[in-house]
Amino acid sequence: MSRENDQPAGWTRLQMAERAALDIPDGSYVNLGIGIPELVAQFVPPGREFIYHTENGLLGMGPTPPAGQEDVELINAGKKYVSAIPGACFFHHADSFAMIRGRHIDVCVLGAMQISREGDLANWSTGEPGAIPAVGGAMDLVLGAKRILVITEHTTKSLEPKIVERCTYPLTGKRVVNAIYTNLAVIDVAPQGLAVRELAPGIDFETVQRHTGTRLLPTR
Amino acid sequence: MSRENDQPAGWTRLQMAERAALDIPDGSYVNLGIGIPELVAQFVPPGREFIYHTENGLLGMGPTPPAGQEDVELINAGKKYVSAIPGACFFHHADSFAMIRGRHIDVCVLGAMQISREGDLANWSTGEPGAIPAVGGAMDLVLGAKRILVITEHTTKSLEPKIVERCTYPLTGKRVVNAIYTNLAVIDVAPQGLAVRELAPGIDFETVQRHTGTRLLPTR
Amino acid sequence: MIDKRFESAAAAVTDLPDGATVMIGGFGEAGSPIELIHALIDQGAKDLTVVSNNTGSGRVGLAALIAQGRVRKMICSFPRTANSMVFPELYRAGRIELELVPQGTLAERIRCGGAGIPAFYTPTSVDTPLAEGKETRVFGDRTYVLEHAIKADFSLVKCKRADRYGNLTYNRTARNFGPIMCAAAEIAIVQAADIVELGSIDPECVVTPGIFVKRVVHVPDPAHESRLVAEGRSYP
Amino acid sequence: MIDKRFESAAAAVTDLPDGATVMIGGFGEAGSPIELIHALIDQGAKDLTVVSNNTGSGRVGLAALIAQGRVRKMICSFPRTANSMVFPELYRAGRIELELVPQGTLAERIRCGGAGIPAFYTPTSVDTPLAEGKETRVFGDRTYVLEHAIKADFSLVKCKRADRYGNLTYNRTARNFGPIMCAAAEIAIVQAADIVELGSIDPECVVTPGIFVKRVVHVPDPAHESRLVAEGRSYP
Repeated sequence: MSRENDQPAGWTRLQMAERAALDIPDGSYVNLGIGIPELVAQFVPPGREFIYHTENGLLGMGPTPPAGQEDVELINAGKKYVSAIPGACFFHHADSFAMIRGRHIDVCVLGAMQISREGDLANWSTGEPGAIPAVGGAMDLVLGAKRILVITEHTTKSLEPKIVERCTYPLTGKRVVNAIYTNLAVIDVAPQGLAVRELAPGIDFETVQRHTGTRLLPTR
Repeated sequence: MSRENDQPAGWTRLQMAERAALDIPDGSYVNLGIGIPELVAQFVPPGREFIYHTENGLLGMGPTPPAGQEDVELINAGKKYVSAIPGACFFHHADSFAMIRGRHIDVCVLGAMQISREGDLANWSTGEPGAIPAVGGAMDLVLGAKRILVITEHTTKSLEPKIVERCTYPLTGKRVVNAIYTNLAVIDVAPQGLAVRELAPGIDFETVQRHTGTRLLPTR
Repeated sequence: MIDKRFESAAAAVTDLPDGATVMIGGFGEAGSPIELIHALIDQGAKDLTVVSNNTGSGRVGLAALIAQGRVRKMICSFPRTANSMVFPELYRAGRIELELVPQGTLAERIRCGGAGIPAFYTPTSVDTPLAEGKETRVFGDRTYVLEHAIKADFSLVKCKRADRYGNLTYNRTARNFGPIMCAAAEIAIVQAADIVELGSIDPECVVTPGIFVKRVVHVPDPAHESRLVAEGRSYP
Repeated sequence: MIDKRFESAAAAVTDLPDGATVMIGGFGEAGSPIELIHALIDQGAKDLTVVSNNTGSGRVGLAALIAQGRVRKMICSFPRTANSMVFPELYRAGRIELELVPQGTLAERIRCGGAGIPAFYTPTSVDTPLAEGKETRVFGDRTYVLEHAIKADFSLVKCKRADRYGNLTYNRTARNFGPIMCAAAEIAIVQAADIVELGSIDPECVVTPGIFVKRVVHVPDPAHESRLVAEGRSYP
């Protein structure tokens, strides 16, 4: 993946997904958002078993089926073909969101447009006039899942920080994010502020801070 | 069935059930309360098909199974053994009461302790101190089913009227009864009052009126 | 005798009036009742309010109904998807209304519509623009938004198997909004790939009890929306 | 690896604390998890709030738990049934509290507990003593009562078949409160007559998805409450 000259590389998208997967405990029920979060499914750490929930009515979502075995009626929330593992089950939308809203999903991994110092998340709309707003299940997920992990490039393509003092885009949820996995660092949303827990190889704290729109707490 | 000397006989319990069944349209979804209402199931008029709902999770309830074929886990709301017809289905309690509260049940046939001139029904508690109150699904049924039929002896065993100006027992629901089937008459709860629609053989209007605690409108 | 079978999709939708609220099942193309929607296009009802998770793709199915100018308002959670161009065009031109509802709130509003619950509280959308103007209330230590049930005059739903009582089963993630939309409609019309004898569906495995279904139409080989879109087809 | 199987009913209930709110499945004896209840009697937790449609019969199962003085409060719709004498005795003696809830409201309050809905409006009980002191509100032309969700620390549920993920199917009308009680509990403990391999239960026919279940105990030949009562048995 090519990056602008002055943006440090750090982790690739796959490595970001792998890093996030490491923080998901064995036995978790996990909902993966569209985009980079979908890659997390490739990195179940050895000895762990996760069960993937997709909000369109499947618990026990399995990998993309082999070519020719796709069923247009077996898809994920991103409308991509998936499979069902042994032990899977299907249910309707009200039951699916009962799982979400009722706090039965352990971990939800989402993409982001902006994350604030306090863990506010904006990931559904730029709020621009003329844009077609579309929210899907994001607002249900951020308030329903027990733990919200965000995977995102540390900045926009034009190097604007995505981790900011205060979100300028319309919110998906307030104080909902628990941890952020970017190409530069792993950052926890802690009571005292955004705490850098881990740096990508070759990345120092100052670099991460320079690409961030709010003050970070240094690596412990 | 023996009656007090001065109580006119009129219809038997089975005839009351048969008379009520005649007023249930073809294709109805019907919930039958405990007691005399259960007898309605024996009198499906020729050419009609009813589907019986029992609130403990069965649509398509069939008759009592032959001896030796009972399943303690296939029962009706009165906890009696029943069967399931071809085309039946099982569901959980929240779905069952969604059918009731959501106004999907066409007809509910219930017993009564008192019915008022305006169609108020009391059938769950005498309100006496020391009595153990028990309501079950009655309050859901009277407000949920599209049409409420009551089958009851016209008076108590001590000849107190059950059809009264105003219920003295705690209400099950207000203005909920559509029609009353007693041993003496069929009575509609009409906007202008309680209208005697039909008299049992050998019973005249004055006799019905004499055993009723509120003014009746004569047979049309 | 109870027999909810109708001879054709056309026969099943004849009495759907102008101005009706119509729920249309499906999540993307999975569960989208494309033959019933096309019958509704032929039938001509207009000024509709449509409740559906998406707005269709290409120029077939729901997107075609919208393209015909027959939908006054969409109530949905995700009006733009891959290959959806009809709705965005009309929306930008101010020719169609949109009520955007978070997906779980949409599902619960529909479920409550069928279950006789007029309103409920949910945490979803609190502190976001989608809660603006809505009543909020604190229970325990959290804030919730009051949301109202949605009911429909008609629902159009696709299932896999039906019997003459209207008992239904679905295929995999095509189940999605089908069961709750059947219950929330005055008249639920269902297209079924198979119609089977009473008793053929295991009573433990019925997903939509027949009480929620009014009409069943046999559509043995339903079209795939994505295939029609890929072929550039449009309807009518 | 996800394996929710516990070796015994006793092992599954060890951490149920005094003062807990416990939902117990069943409608009459259908679905009553009698072996789990007996394990709870042996375990000793007291001062319980029990949510169950009835109060048991004879001196076994739920009635035995109540007879032991371990239940502070019952939340139920129908506390007296044939052969139920334990609850009436204690209730008349003022030794047990009762919150009487219409059956459909009870079911919906439990469902909402599992679905993250803190409160909802229902027409049921309006204008009756059971609505006294409750908040009412008019929507459209009808009056509704505000009702609150019920959640439990533990649920005890009986099912027919389970796998190691906790996916469940039930037997006929023994399904009743099981699915919603599993979802409404922090820890749902289920006794299953059969435990089967993953994939043995058709994914279209799973009634309770495993996400709602924490512990599964194999009870291959569960007792019939009515038979124990007829034999005059008591527990312990």
